[in-house]
Formats: sequence, C-alpha cells, structure tokens
Amino acid sequence: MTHARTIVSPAPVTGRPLAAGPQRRVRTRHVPRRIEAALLPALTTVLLCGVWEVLARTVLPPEVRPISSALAWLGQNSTNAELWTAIGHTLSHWAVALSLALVAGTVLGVATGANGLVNSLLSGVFEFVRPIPAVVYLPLMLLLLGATAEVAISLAALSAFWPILFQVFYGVKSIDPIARDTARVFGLSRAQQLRYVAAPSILPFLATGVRIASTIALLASIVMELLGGVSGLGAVLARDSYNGLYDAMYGILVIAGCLGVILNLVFARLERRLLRWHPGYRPVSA
Amino acid sequence: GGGDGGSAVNDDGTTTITMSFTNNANTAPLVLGMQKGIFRKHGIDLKQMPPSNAAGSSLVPLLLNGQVQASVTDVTAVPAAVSKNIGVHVIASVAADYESPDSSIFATMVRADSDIRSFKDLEGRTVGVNSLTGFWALEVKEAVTKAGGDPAKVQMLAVDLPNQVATLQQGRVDAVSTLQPFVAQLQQAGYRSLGDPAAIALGPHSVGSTIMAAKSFTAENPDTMRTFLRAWEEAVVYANAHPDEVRVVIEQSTRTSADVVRKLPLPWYVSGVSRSSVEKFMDLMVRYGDLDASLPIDQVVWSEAAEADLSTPPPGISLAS
Amino acid sequence: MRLAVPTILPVLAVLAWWVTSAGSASPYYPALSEILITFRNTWLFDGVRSDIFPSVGRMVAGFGLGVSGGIALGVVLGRIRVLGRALNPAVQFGRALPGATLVPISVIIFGIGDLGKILVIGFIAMFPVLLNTIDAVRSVDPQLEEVCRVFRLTRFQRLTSVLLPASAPQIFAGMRVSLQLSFIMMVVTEIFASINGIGHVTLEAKQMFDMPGMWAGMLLLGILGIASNGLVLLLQRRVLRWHTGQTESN
Amino acid sequence: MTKRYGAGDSAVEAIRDISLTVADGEFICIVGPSGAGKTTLLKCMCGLLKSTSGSIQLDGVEISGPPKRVACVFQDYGRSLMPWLTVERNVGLPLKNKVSSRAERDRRVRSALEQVGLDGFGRQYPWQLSGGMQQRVAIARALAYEPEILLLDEPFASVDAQTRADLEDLVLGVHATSGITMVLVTHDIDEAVYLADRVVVLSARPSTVIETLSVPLPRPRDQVTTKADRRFAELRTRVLTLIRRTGAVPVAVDSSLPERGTHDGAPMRSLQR
Amino acid sequence: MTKRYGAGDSAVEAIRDISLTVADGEFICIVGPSGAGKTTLLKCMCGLLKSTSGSIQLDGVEISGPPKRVACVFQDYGRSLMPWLTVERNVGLPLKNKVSSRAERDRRVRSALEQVGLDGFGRQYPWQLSGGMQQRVAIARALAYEPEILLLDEPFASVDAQTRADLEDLVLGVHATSGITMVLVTHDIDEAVYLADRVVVLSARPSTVIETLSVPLPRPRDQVTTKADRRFAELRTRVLTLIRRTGAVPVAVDSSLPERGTHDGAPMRSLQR
Ligand SMILES: Nc1ncnc2c1ncn2[C@@H]1O[C@H](COP(=O)(O)OP(=O)(O)OP(=O)(O)O)[C@@H](O)[C@H]1O
Ligand SMILES: Nc1ncnc2c1ncn2[C@@H]1O[C@H](COP(=O)(O)OP(=O)(O)OP(=O)(O)O)[C@@H](O)[C@H]1O
Ligand SMILES: [Mg+2]
Ligand SMILES: [Mg+2]
Repeated sequence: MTHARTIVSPAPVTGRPLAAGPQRRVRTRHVPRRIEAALLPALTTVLLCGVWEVLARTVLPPEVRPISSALAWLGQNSTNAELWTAIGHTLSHWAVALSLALVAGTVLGVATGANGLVNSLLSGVFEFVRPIPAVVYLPLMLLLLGATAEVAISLAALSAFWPILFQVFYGVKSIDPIARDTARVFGLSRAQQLRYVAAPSILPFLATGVRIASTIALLASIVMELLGGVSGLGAVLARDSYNGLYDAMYGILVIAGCLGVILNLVFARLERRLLRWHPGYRPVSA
Repeated sequence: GGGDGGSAVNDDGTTTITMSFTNNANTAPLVLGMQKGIFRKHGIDLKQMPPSNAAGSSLVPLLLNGQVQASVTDVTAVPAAVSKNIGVHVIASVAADYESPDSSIFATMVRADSDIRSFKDLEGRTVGVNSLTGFWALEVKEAVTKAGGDPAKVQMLAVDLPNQVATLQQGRVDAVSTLQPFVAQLQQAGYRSLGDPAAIALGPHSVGSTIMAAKSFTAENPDTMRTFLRAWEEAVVYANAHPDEVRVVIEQSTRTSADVVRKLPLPWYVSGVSRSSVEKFMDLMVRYGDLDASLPIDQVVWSEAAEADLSTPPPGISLAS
Repeated sequence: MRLAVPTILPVLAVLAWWVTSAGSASPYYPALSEILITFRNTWLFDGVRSDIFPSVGRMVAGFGLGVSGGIALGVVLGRIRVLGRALNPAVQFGRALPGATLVPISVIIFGIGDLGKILVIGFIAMFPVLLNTIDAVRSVDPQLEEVCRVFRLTRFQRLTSVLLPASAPQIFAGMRVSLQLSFIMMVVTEIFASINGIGHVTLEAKQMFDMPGMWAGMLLLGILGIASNGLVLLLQRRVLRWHTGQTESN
Repeated sequence: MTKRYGAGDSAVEAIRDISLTVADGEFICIVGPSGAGKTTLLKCMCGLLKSTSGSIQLDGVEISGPPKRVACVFQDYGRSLMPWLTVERNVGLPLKNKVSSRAERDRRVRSALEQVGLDGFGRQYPWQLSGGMQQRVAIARALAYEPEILLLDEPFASVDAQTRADLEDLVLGVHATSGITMVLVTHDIDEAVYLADRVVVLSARPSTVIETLSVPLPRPRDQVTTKADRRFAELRTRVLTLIRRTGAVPVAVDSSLPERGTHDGAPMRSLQR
Repeated sequence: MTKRYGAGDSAVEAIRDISLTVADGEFICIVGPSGAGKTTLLKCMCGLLKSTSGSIQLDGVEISGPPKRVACVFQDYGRSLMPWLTVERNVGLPLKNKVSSRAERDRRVRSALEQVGLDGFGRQYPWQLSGGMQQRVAIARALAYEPEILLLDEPFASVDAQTRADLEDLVLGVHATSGITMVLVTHDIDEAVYLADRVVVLSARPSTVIETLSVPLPRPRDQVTTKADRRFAELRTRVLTLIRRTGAVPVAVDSSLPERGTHDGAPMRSLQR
C-alpha cells in the first residue's frame, strides 16, 4: 500500500449545484448543431455528385449522363405538368401498395412468428412464390387483371409484403421471454399483450422493414408502370428510353432516388418519435 | 377497364378504341390523327394506353381481356401467338421499310475501324439486337445467310436500343442492328453501315411494324373495326402528305429535340397489310426455328384488311434507286 | 409429422393445379402434365449445365457479395455515426434506383460478361442486409457494450463476439429478403445481353408465347427458391441456436 | 468530481462532489441508499462514464476510457452476459487478449468457475442458469481476468446466505493472495465491514461522502471470529446509524424525458463537462 | 410435483417431488441454495411453467395458465420492466383490465410509487433508474395490481438495508391490511423469519423440501421488537443450520446443449409431463 492508485478528485468550483427546480438554459447551442447535422450529409452528397459528374464526363460512355445534364433536364421540366402527374400517379401507387403490404405483412408476420403451425403451413407456399419475379408472370396478371393501376399496386404490394413479413416474424421471435411472462402473469389480455409487449418489441424490426419495403414498393410501382403500361414515372421512362432521351432517363432515375431519400427521411423521423426508448435512439452514454 | 371484348359506345355516339403504342416516329400518325380529329370524324374515340416497355407477349393479354382493342406490334409476334392458339391477328400496317439516298430506317452498324465489311464477316462475332425474338434477329440472320455466311456462328445478344451505341462503342459487341434516330446518331459519329438488314432479308419495302387486334373483338365488332381502319387509312394519308406536321408531332410526343427531328428521315406510313411481307416473315421464322410451320395467311391477317400499296412512295420520301 | 406440415399446402396446391389445369382450354393455363414434360425437356438434362449452373452461380456470387458487403458496410455505418449520417443520403438514393434500369448501365460499364450481372445482383441484394445491420448494431444492449469496454475487447472481438451475434436475428431477417431479391435480379439481369440462364430461357419462352415453357421456368424458380431458403434456414438454425433456445424457453 | 445525467431542465445530478483516494491493494466498500449514485461512481471509476466536472486519475494519470488493468462485475449481471455464448466462453472471452495460450486460458476459466461453484456448468448457456448462478458467472469472468483493480457492483445480491459467505471469503482470499485493489458496492453492512479496509458511506442523491470509516479488524478475517469481534459490531452499528441519518429514500425530483434534447436529433443524455 | 427442464440425457431435474400447501392469507418464505429451483417453483405456481408431473391447484382447481388473481415480482426485474413505457405506465399497465376508472388507476399508481419511495420518478423510463429503483418499480407494479396472491422472487436483493427494512414493513403492512396470500423467495434468513408464517427450506437441486418451519412470532411485527425476540434468534439459527447442511453449492452435472432436440427444429427445451 504505497501510493495512491485510483483517485476521484473533487470538482472544481464549476460544479453548479443543480436543484430539483427548473433551470433555464439558453437554447442557442442547438441551432449550430442542427445546421451541422444537415451540413455533413449535404457535403458528402455534393462530393458524390461531383464524383459522378467527373466519371460521366471522362471514363464513362456518353450515354451515362453526368448529373449536371440530368439536373438541367429536371430544371427544364420542373413545371412540366405531365411529369408532376406521373410522380403523383407513382406516389399514389406506392402509398396504397405500402399500406396493403404493411397490413398483410404485419398480420401474417405475427401469425407465423407466434404460431409454429401457421408458419410451417404457410412457409412452403411462401418460399415457392417468392423467388419468381413479376416480370415472368406479368402476362398472366395482365390477362387476369389488365394493365390497370390495380395490377401495378397489387404487384408492388406483393413485393413490399415480403420484407415486412420477415421483419415482423423475426421481431416476434425476439420478444424478451421475461417481458412476455410478466404480461401473462399480470393478466393482460391477448390484445393488450400485443399492444404493450409484442408491438414495441417488434417495432424496431418493423421500422427497418417498412423502410426497406417502402423503397421496394416505390421501385416495383415504377417497374410495373414501365412494363405494364400503367401511367406513372415508369411509363414516362418507357417512352423516353425508347426514344433515346438519356438526360430524361437519368433525370427520372434522379427523381426516383430523391423520392427514396425523402420517403426514408419521413420514416426515420417517425421512427425516432416512436422508438425514443430504444437503445438505438437513446443518448450515447459517456 | 375496357369491358369484355366489346367496344364501348359513348354518349356522343362515338366508339372508344383504346390502343397501346409507344410514342415514336412510326406511331406519329396515330397522334396526328387524334389531334386533327380524323378518328373522331369517323366516330372513333381513340385513346392511348400509357407507353410501356413491354414486348408483344405482354400486350397480347390486354387484347384478349379487352382492355385494349388494338396494339402496335412487331409483326412476328402474331404468328408466334397464333401458332400457340392465341387468338390475335394483324389488321393494319404502320410503316414500311425503305432506303433513301442518304439513309435507311434500319441499319446494321459497325465501328469505323472495324474489319467487318459484310454481313458474312459477322461470323464469330457478336451482334446486339433489340430483342432475340422478333424481326431484329431474324433479319440479321437472313442477311448473313444471303451474304454466304452461317448465321449459327453469329452470337446474338439482346441489347436495348438506347444502350446499343455505347456497347458498340466500347467493343462489348462487334455490331448492332438498330433503327432511326440511332442510325443517324451513329452515322454522324463516324460509324459505318453494313446495310439495311430488312431490305436484304425481305427485299425492298417490307412491313415489320403492324397493328394487331384480338380475333374475338374483330369477330364481334366488325363494323367498329372497319371504321377504325378507314380512319387509320385517312390518318396515314394525311401524315404522308404533311411531313412538317408529322415532325412537329414527333418532336412533341417523343420530346426529342427539334434538331434531331429535323434531320430524321421520316417513316413511310402504310395503312393496309402487306400479306406477302407477312408470309416472308413467317418463312424466316420457320427457317430459323421460331415457328414450326408456316401458317395460312388468313389465320394471321384479318381477311377484311386491305392490301397495302407499296408501289408509290409518299411525296415527301425519296427512294434510293 | 413436423416435417409433414409444411408440405400440406403445397401438396394441396399442386393437386388443385393438376385437376383444374387438366382440361384447360386457355393457352395461358396449360395442363400441369404438359408443363412437367416441358420442365423435364428443358431443365433436367442439358439445361442443368447450360443454363441452371451459370444462373445459379451468378446468383450465389451476387448474393454472397451483397450479404457480406451489406454486413461490413452496415457495421461501419452503424457504429461510426458520423459516417452513417454522412453517407445516409447516398445509401437511400442508391437503394431507390430501379434494379432493371441498372442492368443496361452495368452492361455499358462492366460489359456483357458475368461480372456486371453479379455486381448488379450484389448491389440490389445488399440493401436489406445493410439496413438491418445498421439498425441492429445501433441497438445492441448498452450493458453489453460496457462489458466490452471494461474488459478491453479488441474491435475485432467486439465485432465477432458481440455486435454480430447480437445483430444476427435482424441480419437474418434481411438476408431472407436479400435472397429473394437476388433471385429476381438473377432473372432481370438475363433480360439484356445474356446468352444463357434460367431467366433468359424463361423470358424467351414468354416472348414466344410458349406458355408451358414459361410455367416450367416459374416452377424451376420456385423449387430453387425453396431449396435456397432451406439452406439459409439451416445456417440460421446453427447461428441462432442460442436465440431460439432463449426466447422459446418456457 | 461531480456527475450529472442529461442537460438543461431535466438534468439529474447523481454525484455532487465526491473525493476519494484508493490506495494500491486496498479493499474499499461503498454503501449508500438506493439510487444514491454508487453504480454511477463505479462506472466513472472504470472509465465508462465521463465525470461532469473534476477528474479521475489512475496512478496520477487522468482516465479517459476503461484502463486495461480494471475489471468490473455489473449490477445487472443478467444483461452483462452474452446470451449467445456458453458460460465457459463468456468467462474466457476477455482472456483472449491477455493470455495467448489456449490451454492456460482453459485452465483459468475452469478454475474460476470452480471457485464460484459452477464447475460442470461451463457448456450451458447463461439463460439456462438461475439468477444466482448467472451472477456467479459474472464474478468468475472478472476473477479469471485477473485484473489489478476489481470493481464489484452488488456482486452477491442474488445468491443465498451460504454461497454469499463462501464468495465473500473467495474474494477475501483473492485479495490477500494477489493484492488486487478492490472496490465493492454492497447493501449489506455486515458484508461491507467484514470485507473492507475502509467503508465509504454515501448520502442520498446528489451523493456526497458522508464519512469514510477505517476498519481496523485484523486480516486474514473469517466469518466466525471476525464477525464475533467487538469492533465489528461497533463499526456495523456506526455505519447503520450513518445510513439511517441520510434518509434512505432519495429526494424526489419532478423530471421527465428531456423533450427538448430529442427534438433536433441531439442525444437525449449528453454529458456536460 | 416435479419439474424437469429438457428431455433425454441432458435433462435437468430442477424440482424433485415438492408438495406444498399454502393457506389463504398465509405468508410463506422460501429459502434454499442458489440454483435450487426456487424461481422454477414460483414460475410453476403462477402458471408460467407446466410441471413435469404432479399438479398445482388453486382453490382445488388445476392451474393451466397464469390465474387472474396472482401477481409476481420477477427476480430479473430489469428485464421484466418494459423499456418503452415510463415508470408510471409500467405500473399502470396491468391495471387497465382491473380498474376501469382512469382517475382511480392514476391514484393507485401514484400511491404504489409513493409506498416504494419513488414518487416523482413516474415519468422517467426504467433505464434511467438505478438497479434498486427498478426493483422497486417492479414491486410497486405488483402492489398496485392488488392481487389475492403475491409471489415475490428475491424482491429486495438490490436495495440498501434501510430501504429493505422499509419495504419489508411495507409488505407486512399490505399483508396485514388486505390479507393477501404471499410467497416470497429470499436469501436473507433474517428476512424470511421476520416476514413469514412458515419458512420452507429447499435442498440443492434437484430440490425437495427439507423442512417447513412455523414461525410463531406474534403479529404485527416490527424490526426492533420482533428481531429482538428470543424465538427469532432460535429460528434464524435453525434455518441457517438446515441450509448449511444441504450444501449450498449444487451438484455439478455434465450437460451441454441438447444437440438432439434441436436437430429437427424442435424447441430445445420442451416440457415433459
Ligand atoms: N441513464 C440515466 N439517465 C438519467 N438518470 C440516471 C441514469 N442512470 C442513473 N440515473 C440516476 O442517477 C441516480 C444514481 O443512479 P445509480 O445507478 O448510480 O444509483 P445506485 O447508487 O447504484 O443505486 P442502486 O443501489 O439502487 O443500484 C439515480 O437516481 C438515477 O435516477
Ligand atoms: N431454461 C432452463 N433450461 C435448463 N435448465 C434451467 C433453465 N432454467 C433453470 N434451469 C436450471 O434449473 C435449476 C433451478 O433454477 P432456478 O432458477 O429455479 O433456481 P433458483 O433457486 O431460483 O436459484 P437462484 O437463487 O440462484 O435464483 C438451475 O440449476 C438451472 O440450471
Ligand atoms: Mg446501482
Ligand atoms: Mg432464482
């Protein structure tokens, strides 16, 4: 016992005692942080766009248009009613498809996750259907249902259904057994167990699923419009690519990408609100 | 939806015909006809289904379930469908192939420095075509045969039209078989044409782009179909006579720049069906294994369809000698 | 008995299919017997070497690339929050690009060989795993993180002993979606610039109105889907043994 | 040092001005009411949390992260074990960097498990064990690590009286033979007096040191003689009255989740220096 | 009844042949070595686990699932609180079915939190609280539920001596005024004797009842007089020697994960009757 090892030394006078009562703090600190938070992604985005621009202007063939041409095309067409209508159609297909997928995926995900029998029963059929792309059976769908918005929506909903199904399935599997036991002992009804125990446990999984599914629904809507001749961005893309309008093609790709970014932003916001308690959103300690 | 194969009669007495076609130079008379009220004048309310990338095989179901009544298609899709007991037939043509002194509608292009001089030289090489099924591949194969080569030794690769130029430029393929406006773009960039495979394979003025309809629809609504064909004929005549208006329509409907459109050789629009041309296509399909046997022409072409007049080109078009 | 349950519905479906299609007049709905004959002729002998192997090879390579890339990138973006924030728009943008439109671009950039196809499959298959990994590594129990820090586990040990096992359930959820996307992209990449493959043959059959051929292709895809999913489940059962045990106790 | 959780209106001041020096090889026990800030103090000492103000030094050097020679047994033992590793591998995991020989590692793991009475359970998973057994796995992990400084947060809370006594003696033995510096948080005043060189009594939150008592009982100690010592009883009573005086139930604060902090994506709990 | 975990070679027999009758309004304490099977017994009693053989009856009716009038405080309190609910809502959650009036629910929640010394923490999340505070939230939840039978698994393991004494008295008070039947698992023998009408001493695993001791101490009890009672010291020593005799450290078994069970996708631990 020679020398001091661990020392916890007193605070310098700075340690302002914090009583239980409210203490006002100036809010200015938040403003720069907010700008900083937006600045970083913006900077990297600009950087990546720069890389694209340079690559497209140097090594890549002229058919791969630089971002500046695509943006210029977008600028010229920013007031083009046809384009906006197409975006509107695509977004409405996306919204309906995602909602359908969300409902069906959640219900079946909970059923298969919670009940082994249901899972074994359905898994064979599910696994058979999943790997077959819609491009292959499109003629059958068109024959049965026609090239209507409903077809685009139902195929997009089907594509978006799978990620939600699986995320929910694994979410159900991840419910803490002790939390589950607690709910049972305190006599929570099945509905309440679902609402207060299962749902919050599944939510982080579902949130990821919805973000994946949202993009898939968007893409599937565009592809179905492209192949099936349903109005929307895909139909515009079909015409422009047949006529070799490369700026337009890349412009539409940029629109699709930006829609993806925006929709993701919306979901991330929503998620942050719903998952405040979750370790992923808790404050970083130390 | 469009009902069950029947055409809808509207309040104003017109009949609605929904067509699926992509906006390009070939289909300009349809748009022009709508704009000028030619179809309406005949009591046809023509509607266009949004454009799609789908090949004929995906459009046929829409004819069968009555969602659309007519569809612009590669002519080879019809015999292929009919041979599988699918009830569609050709009711009209859209545009004929021709060669003008400075260009052709179709061309097989190679790089300027390429050692490929003729279709025969394509042996052992790779050719990009829009689709492996349909007239693109057939024409190249026949052109190779006619040049004394073995088409089995030519590797066909599906490369969609907008990307053919790049793949050719980068040497991913040795040749591409394409059409306007890509032909003009390539020629300006110094690429060399091996010739028009359509003309070589089928002789001058073949018709590869046609309109098809469901047999059930024509059987149940022959009057509507006749009226539609009359309207189409008038639209074609009008289009052939007014090249400037056609160029404006192309510019607007495809949103291509006016510069490109001005230089574009205009299609030769045709309304009737060239039965001989259809038969030649069927022969090619049989020869290259896309069809088991040639079909009777009445199973492939609507019997009431007029015969195409390919003897006199429209005034705006000058033919290569 | 347990093995029998998953086969009940498929067997019923096949029976129903057989019965309803037997006398079918519609060319789009050929008799199952006819489909099976086409299936045998197309896929069982020559087709294995000429089309199934190349296709499945590309798919497996793309899937493997996508999953490993997704996990690696996901760990990096999930743990290093600055990077995660900085690259978030790029990631979101990238995954919103329609796969079908990437195929021609990849042909232009990488050529018509297998490389471009594998890269496109991998690119598309990466995102479900990527997103799941990012979310999962961010939500590892803070208590476990403290254990790692106190016992001075190396970065690599934290990765292999804590981050990955803790994220495994969520990564598997992503992997199953990725597997499906790999299959779909396998077919889509064969639309263009392809000389062989399941998608190539099936889509050509579709173009030629060869409906039994198209159905046979779908049948093959479904069978391969079940088989590959089984493999993933097998892997999962090994990796997630602790998880099943823990959550299914009682 | 002081330690505050959160910022602004809703900050929680857990530790107010604690100053503590631990000598090499010393055995310190910390007692104090529930919610006082004992866990917080321990986490600061092992470098997991940064102090809001003041400093924590090891051998005169400011700590910025967990130092190599420190090990820890966490209060929430259940969540501090990896459910995907067997007991054996849980205990062996931190050794990978310290002991290169595999055989030596295995030996250490086996001996640590034996010491806590868990031989034969090495190949089970933590979730197949009872609460007390899990807690002992966490102790075994820290022992096998053979740190120079060992911080224990209520390590015997879930084991029965007999096992507890055994484990107390185990810890005493390890301390005697290896000279490890130990800091142990406990609620059991007997235990604190029995084990410690010094007992630090904390007040309720925001906690400060009420008193530090030296325990002059001779070592080696044992359950019977030491606890029978007159001074033992005296010290015990002393600590008890000290704790009583502080008021065990902490002062209530009216604080909710810091709404503001979460608003713009800023971390909800950020530490202020 | 008996209870075995798993099947075949790797089965773990946790409980061998325990027979226990709890009278209405009685207060039973269970003590026994770590890993004996106390938690298992409690889980069987509240219907979460099925017994392998034998039966568990409530008022003569076989239990098949958790009965409505039973509440439980789990040993792993940290994981039994929902991290997504605030303390208030954690406590209030089970009341939704029992109390329709919102005001009455709020009142009960507030009063339960007050009783365990947590008033003012209602709007925090469990992970913002110290270990002992979390445990008290779990106790408050069970109290607010006002069950007819309350099962507590080491409910005071993580709280300091003073709070512990307060909580003991709180439980005694609740038992006296409301006549709830209580079964409490503890490692603290003083606590067991102080609280119980009967103390059940379990052997190490596979556990059987070694002895059931009646505690004839008069009620109401209090920390000073009761613990000063001569009979208290006697009983205490009695229990202690009983536990010592059983050997606290359980017999080791060489068992690993049941390879066989997992092979064909079967749950790894299936229950045998
Ligand atoms: N993550 C957190 N956010 C906000 N406040 C916290 C957090 N963790 C702890 N606190 C507060 O800090 C105080 C001290 O907590 P700490 O865990 O150090 O107590 P403790 O002395 O270990 O108590 P116990 O004996 O009950 O474990 C508590 O009042 C708690 O409410
Ligand atoms: N899920 C499980 N799978 C296999 N064995 C288990 C499982 N849960 C508990 N056991 C075994 O059953 C025995 C009894 O466990 P239990 O949790 O009932 O003990 P306990 O008396 O509560 O101990 P403690 O006082 O340490 O909490 C233990 O030896 C444990 O190894
Ligand atoms: Mg603590
Ligand atoms: Mg227990």
